[in-house]
Amino acid sequence: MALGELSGLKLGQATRDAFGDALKDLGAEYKDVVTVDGDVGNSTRTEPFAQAFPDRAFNVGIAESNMVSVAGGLASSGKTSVVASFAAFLLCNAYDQIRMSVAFPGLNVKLVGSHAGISIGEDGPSQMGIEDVALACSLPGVAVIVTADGPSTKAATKAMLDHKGPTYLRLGRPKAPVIYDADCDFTIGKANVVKEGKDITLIANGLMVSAALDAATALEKKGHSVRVLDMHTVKPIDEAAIIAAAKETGRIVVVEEHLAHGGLGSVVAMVVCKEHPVPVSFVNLGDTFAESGDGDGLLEKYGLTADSVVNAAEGLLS
Amino acid sequence: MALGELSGLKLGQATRDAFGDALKDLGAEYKDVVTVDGDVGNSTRTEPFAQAFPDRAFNVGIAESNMVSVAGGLASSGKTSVVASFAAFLLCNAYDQIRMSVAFPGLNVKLVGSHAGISIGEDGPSQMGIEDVALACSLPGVAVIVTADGPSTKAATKAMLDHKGPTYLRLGRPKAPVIYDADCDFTIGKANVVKEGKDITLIANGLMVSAALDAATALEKKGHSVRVLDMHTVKPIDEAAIIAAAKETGRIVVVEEHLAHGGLGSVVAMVVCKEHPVPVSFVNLGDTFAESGDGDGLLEKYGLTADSVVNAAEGLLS
Amino acid sequence: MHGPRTSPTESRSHPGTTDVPLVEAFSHAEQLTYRLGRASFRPKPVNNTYKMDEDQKLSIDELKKIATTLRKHIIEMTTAANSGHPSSSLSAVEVVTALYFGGFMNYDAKKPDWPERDRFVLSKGHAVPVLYAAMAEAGYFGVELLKTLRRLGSVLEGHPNLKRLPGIEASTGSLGQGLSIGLGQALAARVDKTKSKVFVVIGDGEMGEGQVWEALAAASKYKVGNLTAIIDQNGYQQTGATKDVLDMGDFQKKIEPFGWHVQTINGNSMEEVVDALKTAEAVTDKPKMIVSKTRKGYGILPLLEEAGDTNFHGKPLPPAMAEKALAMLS
Amino acid sequence: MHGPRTSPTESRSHPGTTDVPLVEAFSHAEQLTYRLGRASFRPKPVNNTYKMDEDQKLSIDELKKIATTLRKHIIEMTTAANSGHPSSSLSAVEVVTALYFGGFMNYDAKKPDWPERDRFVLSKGHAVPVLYAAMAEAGYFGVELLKTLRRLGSVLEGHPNLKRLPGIEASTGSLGQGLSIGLGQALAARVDKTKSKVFVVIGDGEMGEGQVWEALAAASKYKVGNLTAIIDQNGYQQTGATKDVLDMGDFQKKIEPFGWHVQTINGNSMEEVVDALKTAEAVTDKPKMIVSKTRKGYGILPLLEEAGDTNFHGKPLPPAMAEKALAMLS
Ligand SMILES: Cc1ncc(C[n+]2csc(CCOP(=O)(O)OP(=O)(O)O)c2C)c(N)n1
Ligand SMILES: Cc1ncc(C[n+]2csc(CCOP(=O)(O)OP(=O)(O)O)c2C)c(N)n1
Ligand SMILES: [Mg+2]
Ligand SMILES: [Mg+2]
Repeated sequence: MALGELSGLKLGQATRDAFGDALKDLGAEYKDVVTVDGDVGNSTRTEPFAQAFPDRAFNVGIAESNMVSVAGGLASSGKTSVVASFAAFLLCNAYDQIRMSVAFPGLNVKLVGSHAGISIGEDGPSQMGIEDVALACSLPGVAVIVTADGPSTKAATKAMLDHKGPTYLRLGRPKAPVIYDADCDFTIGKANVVKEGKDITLIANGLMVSAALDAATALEKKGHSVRVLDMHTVKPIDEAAIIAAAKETGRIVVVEEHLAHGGLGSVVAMVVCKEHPVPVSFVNLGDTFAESGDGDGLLEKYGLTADSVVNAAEGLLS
Repeated sequence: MALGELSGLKLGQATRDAFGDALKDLGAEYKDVVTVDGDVGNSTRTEPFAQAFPDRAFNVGIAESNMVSVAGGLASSGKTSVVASFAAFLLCNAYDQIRMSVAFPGLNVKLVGSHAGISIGEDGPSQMGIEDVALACSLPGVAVIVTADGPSTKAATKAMLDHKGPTYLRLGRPKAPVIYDADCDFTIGKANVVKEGKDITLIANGLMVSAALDAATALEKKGHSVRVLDMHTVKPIDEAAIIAAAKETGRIVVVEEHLAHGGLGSVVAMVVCKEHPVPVSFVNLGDTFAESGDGDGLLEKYGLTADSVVNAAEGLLS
Repeated sequence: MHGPRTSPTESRSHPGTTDVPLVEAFSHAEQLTYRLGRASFRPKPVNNTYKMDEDQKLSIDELKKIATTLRKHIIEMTTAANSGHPSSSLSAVEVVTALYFGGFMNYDAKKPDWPERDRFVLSKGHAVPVLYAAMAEAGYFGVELLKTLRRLGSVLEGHPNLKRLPGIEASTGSLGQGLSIGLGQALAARVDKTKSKVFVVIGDGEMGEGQVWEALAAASKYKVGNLTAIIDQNGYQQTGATKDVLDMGDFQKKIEPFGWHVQTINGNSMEEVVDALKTAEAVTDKPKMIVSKTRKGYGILPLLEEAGDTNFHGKPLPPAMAEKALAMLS
Repeated sequence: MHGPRTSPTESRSHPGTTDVPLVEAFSHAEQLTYRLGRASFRPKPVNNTYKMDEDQKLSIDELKKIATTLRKHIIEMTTAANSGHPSSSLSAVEVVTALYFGGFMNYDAKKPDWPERDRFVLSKGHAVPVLYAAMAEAGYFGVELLKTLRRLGSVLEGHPNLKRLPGIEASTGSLGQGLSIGLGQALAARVDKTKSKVFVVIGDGEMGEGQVWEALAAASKYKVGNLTAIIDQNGYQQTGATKDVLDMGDFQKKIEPFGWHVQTINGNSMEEVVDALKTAEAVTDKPKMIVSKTRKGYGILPLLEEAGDTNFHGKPLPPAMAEKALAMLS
């Protein structure tokens, strides 16, 4: 069964497409915005912006380190730099440049990583961003956003441009089930309760919000009342929403298309241990690279499915 | 008061010095070992090895990306590559090379990062590895080791060379208080109980083991029984030791010279939430870069002291 | 005429991936090799190093036939996978053919871990279909395996994975790292005092990665005479012509000052490729670069022109177009 | 003769660092400036751009005097800090002096955020003492602040920190990034249609970083005529002579093919530095490189020879040696 089907969601835009559309649409109004690309603008979807505003778009070729520091230089001269590549190449291949040319000076650079997660499919591990959230959160002062669907990505794109300071936006390649209305709000740092419930809370972001909603549907059928939180901002984390979940539902499952280490799960765990210890289960990629294959098959094989979430939840509920 | 003084420890070698001595001493026996440096061998202390075995030592200049992939190439041809730089430059500046040239193929490369933490002092944030543990743990299959003193670093260096597969060893710049005997054992993945206790457990690694011991001494004076765990391996984590601490002492403080995100604290939190939820407090750098200054002054200013640990512990004990 | 049977077992296991059903399925399949009427393409051991007998060496015409076979494999497997980078693979066919079948590389497809083998590193990892095609023809595994390209469970991943497929010498896919890896392998041969040589193929767009220039400088420092790099200068990168995206211009002028021996050739001419590799073979006191000027999609250019996209980056030929392409190559 | 009073307030606050006691202590101190008998060194606004009047321009002799002053500051502040990189700073003194005081850079020390200013990026950030010395003499802050170098709380960190010290244009210290940052600033000036120019100083060891070569290629693509880079070729890097560690040889031969205008000069000759900067100023259709051949520790070479270490990398002069050095410079 396709992601989101069980909970009645329809497939919509990929988050990278929604970002690309929003960026282009905002381009005229946000005159300080420039883009810096590393030969993958047709994949990250900065291309429409670049075509509309060629004087504000720079493609420096396959050279991610230079790409990021150029973006930092532009930002230090007052520009709002949007620098985009595959999440894996942006975060992994230009990490020190993000650290020193962007995060340490606290410049207004918007880091955008597409092709996050294993759902990109056939290209395989070299192109999959599975550690990007851990890396982005390890940069002091950088806000980290992982959106679930097209509408919220559009809103997040605007919120990101309005936010002063460095941010990271994680985007996916495949079409995503639509969860939010077209005119939805987006507040950095404020989790969305996409479903209320009182026995257990599923905390997810990205594509996994749909998996969590499917799991919730399945669990409700079995008589459990399930809360689903879209924790679209990993940093700064919405501690209040987590504490409320711990106190009010007593059990938490965290679901993400990311390695176990340094992802949303680890952030939630620290908040829970510090503020209100309750049992938490984690559904994620663990500590492994994936492989080539079709996106759905990979999610299945590596356990990033509604079924896994249901199992984890039932483990806590029993 | 100097680190370790309260608990009667004497200053010994810096962990980087102990590593350098051990590497050179093991060089004759471990004939497959080669070193790859990026113009900082006199800082990381690979220099003695390079002088003793010039044909097996390569200094590729200030070019960390090349440095790491060269080490990967050597390892793919059967060498045990030891590649060393400042933690910040090794992990941040060559992350993608570690990911693709080392971790993904699972090659036998020993990544060694010196100058970790803020205790390096005057050189300031650009040279401080404060995110290296988060980054290293985000590499599937890489073992991550953070040693506390000279003797255990020597033993860890040997254990690392004996271990098949990629590993990361984190080293400090300042002299470290001596905790272990000269002939101590070191087992990757097995935490050491450096002090028994039953009211609370302090889990630490690196220089912070000494801070934890000082804190334990202070807390014992106030009538608390305190366990101190040297969690020298962050990955694979010693789940059993953490679960025992949670069950037997009911409270945990995690202390590390690292950002909050993705460090030892986050790993402990996930284990605790999953296996046996109890209150945990965290003493770390939080989410900030530090600054220039003397090492002791910086540890003080950024709260990486025995006092901070005592406060955190008392918060849990009261 | 059958070549050697192969058994590409997973000697190196992959964390999290315990099943490799597609490999098993084909491990005992007949090996078709290159169908040229030669008995086997396995170089024989001579004085503890593997050398090809003179009478085993292939003529230029025979190499061209293999090249055509590889081109067909490339098109078939990417169209079957419905993804991949055929045009990037096609430009490099002559170079890869000459290396694997022209007697320039010593290897044993049945003993892929033979320590004294020569190494081939495909730094532009997305062009791996050309490498899989060559490996199949060389006897590393059965050609039937090719049609499992990019399928879940197959060892023929979208980019080369050293851990899962014996004979792959470097896990690439993140551009820029292959020359450094090759340099490490060249240095290992020096430490071990073996005669191993290393060959690295790099994309012209990939030359934008600074790491390649780091490796150029370091290779020169160590005067690695056993390292040969080939730039597949096909004039395009992902988002357009290299002259528009990042014009590196004349590679020879840029690389000679780095202390390399450099030749510039037409890399889609088998004659020129073989000549250049011979010339490079004779240079043993410094690293060697061959700037191989090629056309992206060489072999089916009229079809790409017809489709209005002479880059055709990262997309398979639709089935009908693939059929035309195969016909064109026959 | 007093220069402008300065008040280097923390306009950009640092997370986790709320106190800057050392700055406050010196913020109202007298500004000594460069003691040359000139009234002020603040270029005046002319037609909405800041230009120095002809009669304000300093002679070569005056520039040499400033250079000597900077050298003294470098030695004093690193010895006071008991850490830092005096030899790396000393080699670049002529270049930095000419840029800040020779009329090549438009800036206003009292308005460090003036958008149309020219930018100076010290890519080899460990040489920041030379920059702090120049900034103090130019009036960004009081010279008394120099002796707080590297002390806890001081804005004069061990490497330049854009966030804490107005007038610093890039946070460096991880080698290799400055040219890219400068390129971004040069492109921003193009987008904004301002006349801002950018100057970047790079170490010769630092040239090993591939990112610099990425930036060289990209700057050429964008033909940034407002970007000038200077390689401080002092012949040493951290672990030895560049010719032993990573010999880049002749930078001019390597960089010209990247499409840059390149000059090679004696960078410890104020005459040659000023001439080269004038020549570069006149080239406006492509990026410009000055290969500045210098001596690491220039100004106190006999003392380094006496100490048996002509690299003297990353260590301050012991007090007695510093005293000799200051005497030598007087
Ligand atoms: C580090 C990195 N950045 C970006 C990509 C995405 N990418 C894959 S192929 C390609 C273009 C490669 O161009 P070129 O090297 O000329 O090879 P060609 O396809 O033309 O043979 C890009 C940008 C990548 N794989 N790795
Ligand atoms: C990315 C990075 N790698 C290593 C270092 C450590 N380091 C500081 S200075 C230095 C040597 C610099 O040599 P060079 O560029 O020639 O400058 P010089 O000191 O000779 O002026 C090194 C290796 C660093 N700061 N950044
Ligand atoms: Mg190309
Ligand atoms: Mg130098």
